[in-house]
Amino acid sequence: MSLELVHSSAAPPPTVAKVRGQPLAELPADLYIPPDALEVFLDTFEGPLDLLLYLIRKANVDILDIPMARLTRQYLDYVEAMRRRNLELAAEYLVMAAMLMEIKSRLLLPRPRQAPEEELDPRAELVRRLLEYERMKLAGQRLDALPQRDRDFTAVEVWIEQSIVKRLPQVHAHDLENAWRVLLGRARLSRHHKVTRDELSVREHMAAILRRLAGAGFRAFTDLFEPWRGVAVLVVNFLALLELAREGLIEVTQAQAYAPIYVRLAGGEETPAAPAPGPGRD
Amino acid sequence: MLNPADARIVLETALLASQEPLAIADLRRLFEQELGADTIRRLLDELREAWAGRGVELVHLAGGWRFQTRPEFQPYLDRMNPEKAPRYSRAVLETLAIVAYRQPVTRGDIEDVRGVTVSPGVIRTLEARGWIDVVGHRDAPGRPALYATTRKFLDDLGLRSLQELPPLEEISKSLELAAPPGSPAAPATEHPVEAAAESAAVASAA
Amino acid sequence: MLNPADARIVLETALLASQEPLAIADLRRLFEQELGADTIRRLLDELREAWAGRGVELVHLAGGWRFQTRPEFQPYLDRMNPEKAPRYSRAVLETLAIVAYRQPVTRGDIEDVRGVTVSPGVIRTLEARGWIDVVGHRDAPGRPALYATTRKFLDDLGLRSLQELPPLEEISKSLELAAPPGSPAAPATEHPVEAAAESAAVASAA
Repeated sequence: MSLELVHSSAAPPPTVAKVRGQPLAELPADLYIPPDALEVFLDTFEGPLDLLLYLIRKANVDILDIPMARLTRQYLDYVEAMRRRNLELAAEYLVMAAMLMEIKSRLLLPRPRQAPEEELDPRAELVRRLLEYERMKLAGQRLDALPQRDRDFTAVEVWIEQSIVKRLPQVHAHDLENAWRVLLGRARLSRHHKVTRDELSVREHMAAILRRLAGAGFRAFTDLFEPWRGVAVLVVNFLALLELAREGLIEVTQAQAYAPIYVRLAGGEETPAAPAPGPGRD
Repeated sequence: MLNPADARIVLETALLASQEPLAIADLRRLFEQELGADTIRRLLDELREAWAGRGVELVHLAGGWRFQTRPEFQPYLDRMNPEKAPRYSRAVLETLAIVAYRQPVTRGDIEDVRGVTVSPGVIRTLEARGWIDVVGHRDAPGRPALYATTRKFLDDLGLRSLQELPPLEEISKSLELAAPPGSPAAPATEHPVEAAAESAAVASAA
Repeated sequence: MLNPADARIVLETALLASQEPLAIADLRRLFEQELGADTIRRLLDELREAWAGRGVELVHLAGGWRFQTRPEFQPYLDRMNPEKAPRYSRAVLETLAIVAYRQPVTRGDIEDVRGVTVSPGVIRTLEARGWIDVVGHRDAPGRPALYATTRKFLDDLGLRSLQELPPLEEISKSLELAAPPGSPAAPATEHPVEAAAESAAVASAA
């Protein structure tokens, strides 16, 4: 068979083959095969075993008591017909032909007297193969009859919105604690890098102020405070501004006493539209 | 800790979102092992009942549990998707049967049974479908690859194990009887069994 | 011709079986055009309501209609994902810790604390994750960028503010006690120190 996949919507049963567009509903009853039909006819067989099974079933003979002479003759007639038509004959057909003739001739030989029960019927091996092949042929049909995914049913797969997102590492706060601990131990910087809650809250505000000043040029000092968040926050915010100024990160200017105070990022000209997450700058 | 109703919704969601069957062990991870296998099994049974009468059913397969459409609804789905699922040739089906029932087998074993050369395309078709794979090599000249069916094969055919494959029993009985020649009594009674097996197969294929 | 209830089941089945959104035109093919677009739209609305309160919802997208999991259920689904969650390298974690605890900091600051060069990849990883960003530039030669942690960083770690980061006072104290102040400052003897720090971490974690 040259085709591995057969696309067909109709259930295969009766039509065995098509000859010149005409469905061939039944395999030929006897040895007469319309010449054009021979090729398709043989194509319906999966090999010599399949052809033999067909001949046996067709003749309605017992597979366990095969009339070798008749079977061999029929088989050879087919093979001969194929050769006459110059069909490319698979080697297996010829091997089988030789085997059939050998069995036939062994059946004609006189049986040895002693131990007849241990003497195997020369047909035994052929019968074993025919039965095993038929068993698997039927099993294949039964497997094909089972409901098959994508042919007879579809696996449900609801879209998962996030499933395409690359899985990202999870970090927990204690991972940072551990990382910091390792750093401290490694560099002996504990004295300089003791971080307290208070300091942390100032640092958080420092970052927030820088973020607000980014790309904004001068901003009014008072804009940087959010009075509604309470006195504690105001104080921390103020400390953050002082720290930023001390570290030279911001510039605080006042034209004259009591005039409005303005704040901008240190470094004069506007920072290039700040939080552009570009690659490292070095 | 989730209440049973919520746990059932979580189970349902995970099963609907996965096209591959999920084993109880997978499903237990949904709840960080807080639910026992028995509880999950009970919830799955509830879920299966809750889906009765719908176009989708919860089935138990070799790989675990999966929602899949009922075969009765496939004709509707086929209307939307004009591309037909492939029908396999007899060569492919017979090869599949030999691997399924006689595994592990080499290509040579398959050829012995079928009596013809097995083209590489046949094996490739089944491998590409994920239904068979190489499970080892026979310790013989050329160290031929040994093929066996996969869990996907069972899952795709709705089977929980190889034991759920259509049985071959009746035919194999006749093989045992086939051995002793010259005893024409036995074979004669065996023939109807064969014929019955064949017609059964034809009936179920129709 | 199907009754509306059956038609709804067919629609549900088709939508559950498809990962891609299905347009009304696709869905009409299910019924061989026997149902009008309006009828289908009404059935879809009914279906959407019927799925309220489940882990999967029917949504209307540009390309049509699709069932998809609700985001709230993602954490459960994530637990099942068999692939192990990746982990950040120590360089990334330490850099993140420095930015978190010492912000705003320049890359130079980070390098001072870590005692090694910080590769651009490390910073980029954290920026790409949206956990740190540039909040300004220090008025120093080269105007180095100042990094700080973002709102998303707090959200992703489940913190309301930086103050909820684990306090470090006790740790630094215990380290000060453990390590004689005059001991040679690190790099050369990096390994033993590492080991000590690590065992300290283990001890406090126990």
